[in-house]
Amino acid sequence: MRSAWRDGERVRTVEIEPLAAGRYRVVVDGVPLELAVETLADGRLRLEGADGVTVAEVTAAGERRFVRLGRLDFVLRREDAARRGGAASQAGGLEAPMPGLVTRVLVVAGDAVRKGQPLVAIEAMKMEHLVRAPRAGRVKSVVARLGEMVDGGVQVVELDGEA
Amino acid sequence: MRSAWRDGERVRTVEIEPLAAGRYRVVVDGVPLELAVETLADGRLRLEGADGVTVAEVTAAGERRFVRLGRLDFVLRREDAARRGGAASQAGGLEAPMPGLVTRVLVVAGDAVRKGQPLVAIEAMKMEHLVRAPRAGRVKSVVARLGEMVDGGVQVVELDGEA
Amino acid sequence: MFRTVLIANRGEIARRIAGTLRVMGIRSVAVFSEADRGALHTRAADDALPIGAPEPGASYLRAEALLEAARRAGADAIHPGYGFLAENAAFAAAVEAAGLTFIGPTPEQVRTLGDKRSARALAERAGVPVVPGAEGADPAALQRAAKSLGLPVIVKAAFGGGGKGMQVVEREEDLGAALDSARRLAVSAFGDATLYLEKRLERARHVEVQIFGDGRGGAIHLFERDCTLQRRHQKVVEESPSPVLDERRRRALTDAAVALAREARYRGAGTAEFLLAPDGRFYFLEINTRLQVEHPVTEAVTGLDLVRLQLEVAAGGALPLRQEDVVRRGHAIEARLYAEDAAHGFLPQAGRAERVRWPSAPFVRVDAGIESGDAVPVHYDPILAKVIASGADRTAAIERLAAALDDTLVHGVITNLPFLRALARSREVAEGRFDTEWVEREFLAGFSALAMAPAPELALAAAALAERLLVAPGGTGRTGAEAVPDPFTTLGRWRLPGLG
Amino acid sequence: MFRTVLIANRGEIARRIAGTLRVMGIRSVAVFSEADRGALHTRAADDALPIGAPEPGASYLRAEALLEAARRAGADAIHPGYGFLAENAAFAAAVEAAGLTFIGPTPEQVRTLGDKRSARALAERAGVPVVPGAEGADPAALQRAAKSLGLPVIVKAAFGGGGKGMQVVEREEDLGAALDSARRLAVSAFGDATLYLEKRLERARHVEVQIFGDGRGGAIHLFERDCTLQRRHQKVVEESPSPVLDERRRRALTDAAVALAREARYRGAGTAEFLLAPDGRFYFLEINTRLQVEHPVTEAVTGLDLVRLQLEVAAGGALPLRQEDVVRRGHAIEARLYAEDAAHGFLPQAGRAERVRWPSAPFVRVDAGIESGDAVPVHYDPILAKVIASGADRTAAIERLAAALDDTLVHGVITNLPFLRALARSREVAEGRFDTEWVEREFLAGFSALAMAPAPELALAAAALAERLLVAPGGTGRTGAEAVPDPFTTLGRWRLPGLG
Repeated sequence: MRSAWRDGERVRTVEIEPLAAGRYRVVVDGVPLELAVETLADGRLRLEGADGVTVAEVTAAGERRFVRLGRLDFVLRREDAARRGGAASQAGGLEAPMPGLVTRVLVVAGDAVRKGQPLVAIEAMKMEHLVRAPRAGRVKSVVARLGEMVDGGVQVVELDGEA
Repeated sequence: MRSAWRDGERVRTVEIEPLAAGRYRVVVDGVPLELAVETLADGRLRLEGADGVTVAEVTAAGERRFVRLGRLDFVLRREDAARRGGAASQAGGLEAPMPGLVTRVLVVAGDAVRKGQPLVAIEAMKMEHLVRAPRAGRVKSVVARLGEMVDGGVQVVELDGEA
Repeated sequence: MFRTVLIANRGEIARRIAGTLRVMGIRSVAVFSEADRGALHTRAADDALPIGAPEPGASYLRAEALLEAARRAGADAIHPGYGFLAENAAFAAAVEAAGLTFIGPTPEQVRTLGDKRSARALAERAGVPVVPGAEGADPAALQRAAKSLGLPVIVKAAFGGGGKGMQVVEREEDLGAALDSARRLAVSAFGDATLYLEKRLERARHVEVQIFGDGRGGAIHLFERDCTLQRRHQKVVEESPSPVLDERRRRALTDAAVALAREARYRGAGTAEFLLAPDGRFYFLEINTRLQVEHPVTEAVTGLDLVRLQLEVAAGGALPLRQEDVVRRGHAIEARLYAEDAAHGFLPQAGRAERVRWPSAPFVRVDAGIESGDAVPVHYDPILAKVIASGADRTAAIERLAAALDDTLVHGVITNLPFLRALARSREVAEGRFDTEWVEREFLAGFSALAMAPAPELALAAAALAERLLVAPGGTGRTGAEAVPDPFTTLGRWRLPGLG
Repeated sequence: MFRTVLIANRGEIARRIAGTLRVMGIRSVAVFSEADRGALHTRAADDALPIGAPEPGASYLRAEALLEAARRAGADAIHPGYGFLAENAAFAAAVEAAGLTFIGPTPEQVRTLGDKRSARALAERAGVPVVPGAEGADPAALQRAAKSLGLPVIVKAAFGGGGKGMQVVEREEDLGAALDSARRLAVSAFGDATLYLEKRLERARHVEVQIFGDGRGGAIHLFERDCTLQRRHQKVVEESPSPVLDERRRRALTDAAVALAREARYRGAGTAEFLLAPDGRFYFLEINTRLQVEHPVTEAVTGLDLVRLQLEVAAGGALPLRQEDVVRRGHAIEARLYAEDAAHGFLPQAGRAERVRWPSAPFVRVDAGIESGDAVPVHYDPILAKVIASGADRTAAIERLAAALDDTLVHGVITNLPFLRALARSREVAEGRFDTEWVEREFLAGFSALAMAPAPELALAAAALAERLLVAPGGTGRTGAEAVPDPFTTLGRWRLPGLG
């Protein structure tokens, strides 16, 4: 079973191959691990590998996975979901960086914009954030509407040539 | 829907009749209540009656129901289950009063016993408890075996004439 | 004493106030917006009443809705907590006009001390030095004032305490935009466009003194808090005592705070904030006329319940204790847990806290506003909880804080926990060597690099194995119609196959 | 300092020790019997190793299994907690023979002080008065001794502290049976048939002093604890300071305790227990050579971590603080939450704690051994948690305790919570007017009547409505084959229909 995960700016792949009796061969970005996996009574995973035992706690929240390893936490995102907003993000900031209220819409479809130009303002918890053009181009469509509540990661403006 | 509940030494009955839109007529031991019932997101029940609003939290543990009303807790037992051990209990102490280890068996089937005579000793957490005859009679059978772990409420000795 | 108190707030502070009310045998009434239906603070109170739509302006900032709730609940007093209407003189006056007790200073004191100009005048009368600054609503005049103070200057709303919306302007060409944006936020947050400019002191520390006044000129202090550790001009870690004050300077600072309280004939709990310059001189900043977010560190070192003291002063009109009854012991430190992404500009986060676990350890206190499954709405300040550790000395307190943060778990919404953990283990924090800009200037780059490093292979393996071994209802195999799930209704918690 | 410490215990105390080890950066290793697999104390430690079958004799009392676990874990020290092997001199000696540090007194001190005879001799050398008593294993000699002391007498195992298995004999004809039963329990619990008889002082209070010694004759005290509130001779609510000691008597008591510690050249933490007669005279009872269950009240009033002090003394061979560094402030009170049915003879309970919620409030500490879903095995002491509240004065502490007990929820296993709540709100407790027999003599009948009153109609309505509206997997519609469910595997938690 193969899956892809967004880890910050990276996309990482995991391949799982079941071996005998609760053992798995797990290949992460080409690095192979052999793990004995036990599901504990409280839903945590006990992973025993060559380097010893680690107990992991994985919580799903939408497409995000919060992973606790020992006393550290990591946040991953299932890549099929990440692709929706993520592609825009890689193209450069056309998605809402946080959930919030659209307080200003500064462009309309057809506008030519220069790199860094503010397109939309989003406010949450008394902080205002400007979504800026990642490059020069032309506004294909403005998805966000003034006064609308948007989720973090949702596309707010579409620049020409974007999917 | 009618149900019977063991409340300490008492057996109490509850009849539920659904009315419109989340309202119920609930008759407890003949006392009628009319309640608007809402299931809250965390599984608690919001009960609104003539006397105001109470939030109840009910937890099932086997046949027991732990009921939290405001800042008080009550423990009830579904009567079909209570009858199993409960009948013996009413007849007078022929059940294990607590979960524990059978450390001594002091009678055999056929023994004549006087009221108050020790029949079986059960030990848990460094405490020993003697199960005594609730009345004079004859031992029909000894259910408990020496060295056995028994649950609380389980019958350990059967006296003549007992169900 | 009051019989029923309405808590005009939400989250951790509303819950904390309800706790003291319960101990005192006073009925507590919570209020909630539509976004907070069933929230922890409503569960902690004896009763809870709806006050309106999620937007603060339609609920927690709506004086008439709060007064109506107080009337319905039969409350005889209102505790405003911090934020929202806590420093709104008109609200305080409306509460008193409705025949209820406002648990705080008089409306006039809220007005006078909330206005930087009159607060500075008060300080000058009390003989307490102030930071050079200016105030006004006219952009042109403010521009001129900034130039005469000399850059860098700090721009902020004149009303409302804390560092919210505070900006540092280093270059003249940025001044116009900063004034414009500060003005907009001041109007939206406080309904008043007046701005305040202040000369920025370099490498200063923020030290404040907790005061209590009886409203008739009597006042005491509960020692200081050092709130120098800030990000974006907002406090994030606070402690008491300050690691840099010797007894002589502590005395000078607390004397100044008490002089201010006496001069103002201050009533109830307040905080006199000062900047402490590297040369040891201190300058009065402002008086916050309310309970402070960081009040638990004072409670930990003094053993006193500040909310109880507030209630006693409000009900009895006298201080329930004398200065010599206030005894300091040991050290306490607090970390504020925010739903914000510290590695990405501290952007506020929202969603649902699917799984939450608070630390439980001797000398550790947690003031939390959420439990597992609770929503973190977008509409409010993203504070989730405060973790407070105390000890015989500063080192013991910091060690306990670090361990408690390790034991804290919040899954489902991104928090500043990694940032707090790194801060609690940093050498500079251990040595007390920092100023209010240190986090941004020296700490943040290293932290961000660490936070953006790839997750260990095992983390990815665990995520993928969980997908295979555990069942996430609604988490997998969504249909197209569910492609944009509402983050507030997604269940998203795992169950073990076969147990559900 | 140690690098790895094995905790030879379970439940709340093992978890609490792990907490301090984590703060100090020391690796903690838990042990667990088969009944404790996955228990909270194993989750709190850095590592956990199995040591045997559920019965204590096959696991927590098995010295060789513990030493083997210590070896495997690479531990350099063992903390015994309380109970189990904490006061077993042979175990302490075996630990030292294995080259590890026993965190406690020397094996010789454990032996001397664990033996009532030599402990009493020590007290006499130190000039501290003792309660008249006698000791031995021969039933006939014990019978004679009891008669010469004069009834009533107290009968208990000579080894092992606390009130476990303690019996009061009022009538001569009950003496034989009491000695017989005490002997059996002494053998099973401590492996030694020696019994101890003591003249019973009427209407006495139990007051004890926390001591720390450096092992070379240096010793300090951390003030007293009043543990007078007991049921069945077992402590249930403890506080510090004692509500009945004035400063002169407090001084006399703490002086006596320090004299005992000096005379014994005592090492580490210990507790000198005294009976305080109504006339104000006190009598030495025994020294417990270990951490006490009720140590958190001392921590709350002194601000010191007693487990940390134990580790520092054990590692450094010196006391890390002087008597004048120990400063008392305010009042603290602890309630022990047991799985026991207070209304029915305090019978121990077991099962699964399906739903657990601990209180969270300022000045409230909870030392818990379980979380929701955890098992309460039949094999061990039924203590589930301790709730500790502190305050500026005794009234404030008791008010906080009462509120915290209200906020505590344990469903799935019967507990003494209703008993503790009633106790915390009783007039006699508020006034400090009680002795060690007061609970049984005056409080219990009223409490039991209350506890056995019919549940309100609404409770029955809620139970029946829950049956209808919520889904309890496995809870309803059992087949005959499942008629006797194993209480430890029954899931029994409700789910909302449609969410599961």
